[in-house]
Amino acid sequence: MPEGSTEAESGTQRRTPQWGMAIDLDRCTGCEACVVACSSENNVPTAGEDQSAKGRAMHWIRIDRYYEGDFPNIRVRHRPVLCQQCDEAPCEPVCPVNATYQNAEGLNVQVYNRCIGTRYCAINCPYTVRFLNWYPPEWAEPLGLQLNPDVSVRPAGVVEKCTFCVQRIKRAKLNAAAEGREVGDGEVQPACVQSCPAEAMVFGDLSDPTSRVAHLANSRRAQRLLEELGTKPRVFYLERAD
Amino acid sequence: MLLLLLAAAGALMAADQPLSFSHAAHIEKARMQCTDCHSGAKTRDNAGIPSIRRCMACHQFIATDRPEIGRLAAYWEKQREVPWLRVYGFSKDAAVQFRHAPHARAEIECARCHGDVASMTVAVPAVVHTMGTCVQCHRDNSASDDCVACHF
Amino acid sequence: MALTVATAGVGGGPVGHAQVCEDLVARMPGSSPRYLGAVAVCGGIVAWALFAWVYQIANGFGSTGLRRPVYWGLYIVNFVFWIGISHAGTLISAILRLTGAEWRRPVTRAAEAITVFCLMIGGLFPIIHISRPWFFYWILPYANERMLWPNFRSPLFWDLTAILTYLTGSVVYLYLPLIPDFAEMAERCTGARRRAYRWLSLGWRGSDRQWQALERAMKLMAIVILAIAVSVHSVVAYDFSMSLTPTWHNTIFPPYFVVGAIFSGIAALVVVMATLRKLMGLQEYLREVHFVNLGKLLLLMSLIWGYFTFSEHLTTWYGNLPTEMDVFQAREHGIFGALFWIMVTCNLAVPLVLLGVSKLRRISTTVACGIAVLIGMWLERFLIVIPALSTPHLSSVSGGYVPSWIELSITAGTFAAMALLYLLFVKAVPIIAMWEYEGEPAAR
Amino acid sequence: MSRLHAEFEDSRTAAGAVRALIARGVPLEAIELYSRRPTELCHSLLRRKSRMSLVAVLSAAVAGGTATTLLYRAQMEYPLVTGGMPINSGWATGVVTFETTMAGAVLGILGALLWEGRLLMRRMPPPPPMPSGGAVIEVSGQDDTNALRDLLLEAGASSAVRAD
Repeated sequence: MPEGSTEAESGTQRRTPQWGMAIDLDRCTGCEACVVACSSENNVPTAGEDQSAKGRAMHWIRIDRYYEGDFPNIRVRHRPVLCQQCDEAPCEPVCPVNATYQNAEGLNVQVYNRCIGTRYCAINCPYTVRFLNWYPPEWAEPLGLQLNPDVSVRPAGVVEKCTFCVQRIKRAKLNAAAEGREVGDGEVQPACVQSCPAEAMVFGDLSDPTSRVAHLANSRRAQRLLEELGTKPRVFYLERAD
Repeated sequence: MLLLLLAAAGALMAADQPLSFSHAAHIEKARMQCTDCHSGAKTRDNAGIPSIRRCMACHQFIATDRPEIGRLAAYWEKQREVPWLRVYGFSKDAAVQFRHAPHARAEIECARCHGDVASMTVAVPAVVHTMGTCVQCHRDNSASDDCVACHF
Repeated sequence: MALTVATAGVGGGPVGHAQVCEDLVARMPGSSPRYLGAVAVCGGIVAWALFAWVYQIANGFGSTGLRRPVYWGLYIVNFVFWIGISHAGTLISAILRLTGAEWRRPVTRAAEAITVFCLMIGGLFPIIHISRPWFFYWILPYANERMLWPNFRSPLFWDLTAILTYLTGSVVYLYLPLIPDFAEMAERCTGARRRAYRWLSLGWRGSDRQWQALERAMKLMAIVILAIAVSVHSVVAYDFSMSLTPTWHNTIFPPYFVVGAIFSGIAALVVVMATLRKLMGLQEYLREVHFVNLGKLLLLMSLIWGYFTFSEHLTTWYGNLPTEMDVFQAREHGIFGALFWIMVTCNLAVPLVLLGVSKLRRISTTVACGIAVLIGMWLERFLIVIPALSTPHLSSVSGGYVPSWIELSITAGTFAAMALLYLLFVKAVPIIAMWEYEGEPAAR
Repeated sequence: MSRLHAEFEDSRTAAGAVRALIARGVPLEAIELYSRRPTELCHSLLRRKSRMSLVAVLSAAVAGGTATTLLYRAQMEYPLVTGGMPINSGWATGVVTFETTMAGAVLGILGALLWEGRLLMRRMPPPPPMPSGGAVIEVSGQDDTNALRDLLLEAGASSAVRAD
């Protein structure tokens, strides 16, 4: 990675981690706990009934459901889909104002206040995980009281998406720096990972061969979504074994 | 993009603070440190505005005869916090996350961003905070110029 | 003095420069109630559209009909449509100029004006389209303390440069042949209008140096504007073909868009000419030969368009990629299917019959074709944008799109704006270049 | 400076007059022809030298080059973090280069027209009144005005007057 010294912020951090995620589809039950956790962690506004019906619901992570077989022998397959943090992200080069780019740690960053709302990134994302703030954000009472102060509330007209809970990554790095050590494996847990009751999701540093996520990403079951498009996603799905 | 708008800098001028607190008197005369009151500056995200408890820790005994201290004591009696007005802050639209601790660790002087508060009676936004200010300082000190260093 | 020869031309128009000027100036609309009424109606619709835009900005983008995954809607459709029509002018007038087609003379200015106005309207759509239009200037490359630049790799930045260049070019291209006419108009007016015309004529004196410089400049401009026009619509096509969206990521798009642009441009020109002819009584200037010639061009473009459309669909169908087939199916069935077949009828069947059969090729049929093609080409843009977006790669998030009153109002407003600009234009300048026009010799 | 205005009813007689003037040794620079429509004469006898194409090409090259350099410098000197993607990309820059080159050509042509057509020049003497069908020949800066007037009248001018 060419640049991105984070030293002033992290003090002793030497290595630039490459964040990635592995999701074990064998474990996913489709309970949507991750969806709820994500929305409350990241101040994702609630769209409400009417707007959701119009297709304006915002969920940085969603559970795609696919049905297999014919009734009554149906199997449901679940796939949590969040921003895949592509290395070759199609959303990045099309933004005319550089509001989205990949940083040195492999995060696909969306800079909210640089966004002018062309929504080019949103149509060019093959995973459709980018969301426009259609209206000024609103929360049904009393949800407005539980906003996360570590995360900006995005104004209307701005595109947003999953950040791999960058605020938690920052927090972990700050803590590690204050204590003069490196961020340990598993120390950063995005909200979805933390809340998954089946522990289907694992987050960590892909460049560290000893990390759990690197181990899973190298598994024979590991596949990436729409890999044929050449986007090089950083989310690895461990396909079902059956 | 993000002009880090001083939270209505003009409106928050001297006369608006509930008590005429003098930074100069505390720092230059009483030889106190910034972090004596703004205790979070070195270790936490927010430097913090001291609570009335911290004020009264000293002013129960010191300079109790001054009229302003009398007004401070009145807040204390009523068990109220002093409604201080913030001098620095980011506008909501700026979508900026600022943490004091890493800046203190990097040994950035308080005055770099807050001006020479020691000689001010009332703190005023002496340094204009724009994105240019931040970016320039980050580049000068080879700190991260990644957007997500501040914007998330 | 030249009265004796006035009727000599077989075409029937006035002959002799003085007569032509007098006649054309006399035909410029005055302040009749009919004219003012038309201006008021168009102005009203434009005002309503402006209200809709302000409403959209004030209330958030949710007031449009857009949704996930159809993040681009009518605004982009209109953008492509209007930029497409803008090719009428410059391309047609430039091609006709370069090939020395003499029958072009009464046609070029009407065409060049279409270009300028369409670009002004089309160029607005990207601003209307973005959800934080007050920050539009961030696309411009300017030095700033934040050390940020626009993304030069974004097709939207290319759009900006292309449209700015095209607008500059086409304004110059419209303006240059207007200069002698402004001087001519100045002599025929008094007071403020005279001063304005004189100022606009840049001190035109009619010397042979100026005529030579003007003709040389027009020839060069015709070459340059051709290159620009082709590149502009290619760049507009790049907006689509640079993306990963199924059926958009396609090498055929740039030429396909250019062809469609010329196609719809000719159609718009025919319709505008017929309207002018009717309303301003220009029957003696805009004659059947012009419509028939443009009709032949229209037929040619229709065939090329049909060929491109067939190729695009055939390759998609034969390639049988699942994600592309989703779009293909959506486009061929249901509501989009109906629109698709209307488009094919309008763009191919109607011109083929009405213009392909030489006995049917008349002013009225050409105009009918023009209207049909305008509808068809608008639908083409719609069918490129919407079905592809509503069936993205992952079928779990597909969804439809119904424009809201805001988008419809703004769309209507732009058509009214076009009419309004044209109404004001024909009041200010003769719509046929007076110095270029000579009483037609015998019709060929 | 002496100026002579000769009015002609139609441009064919004017052509004869121009020919006669040239035969007499009046330099081309001294002759100017005014008309309300471009005349054939422009293409034959009174062909003026022009640098318009050269100006257009040069200004195109300058504009395209400047824009491309700016683009390159902007990207190289204020690099943004772009992950693995190239900061400066030839293909993408090519589009911008093309458009700005063409914009340069347009402005060059416009500038050359203003210069060569002597437009926008405040200090020009007023143009002679022009007949609608014909033309006016202006001969300026010649000593033998009277002889030239006779020549022009002989060549078919309906009137020839000094306009000083």
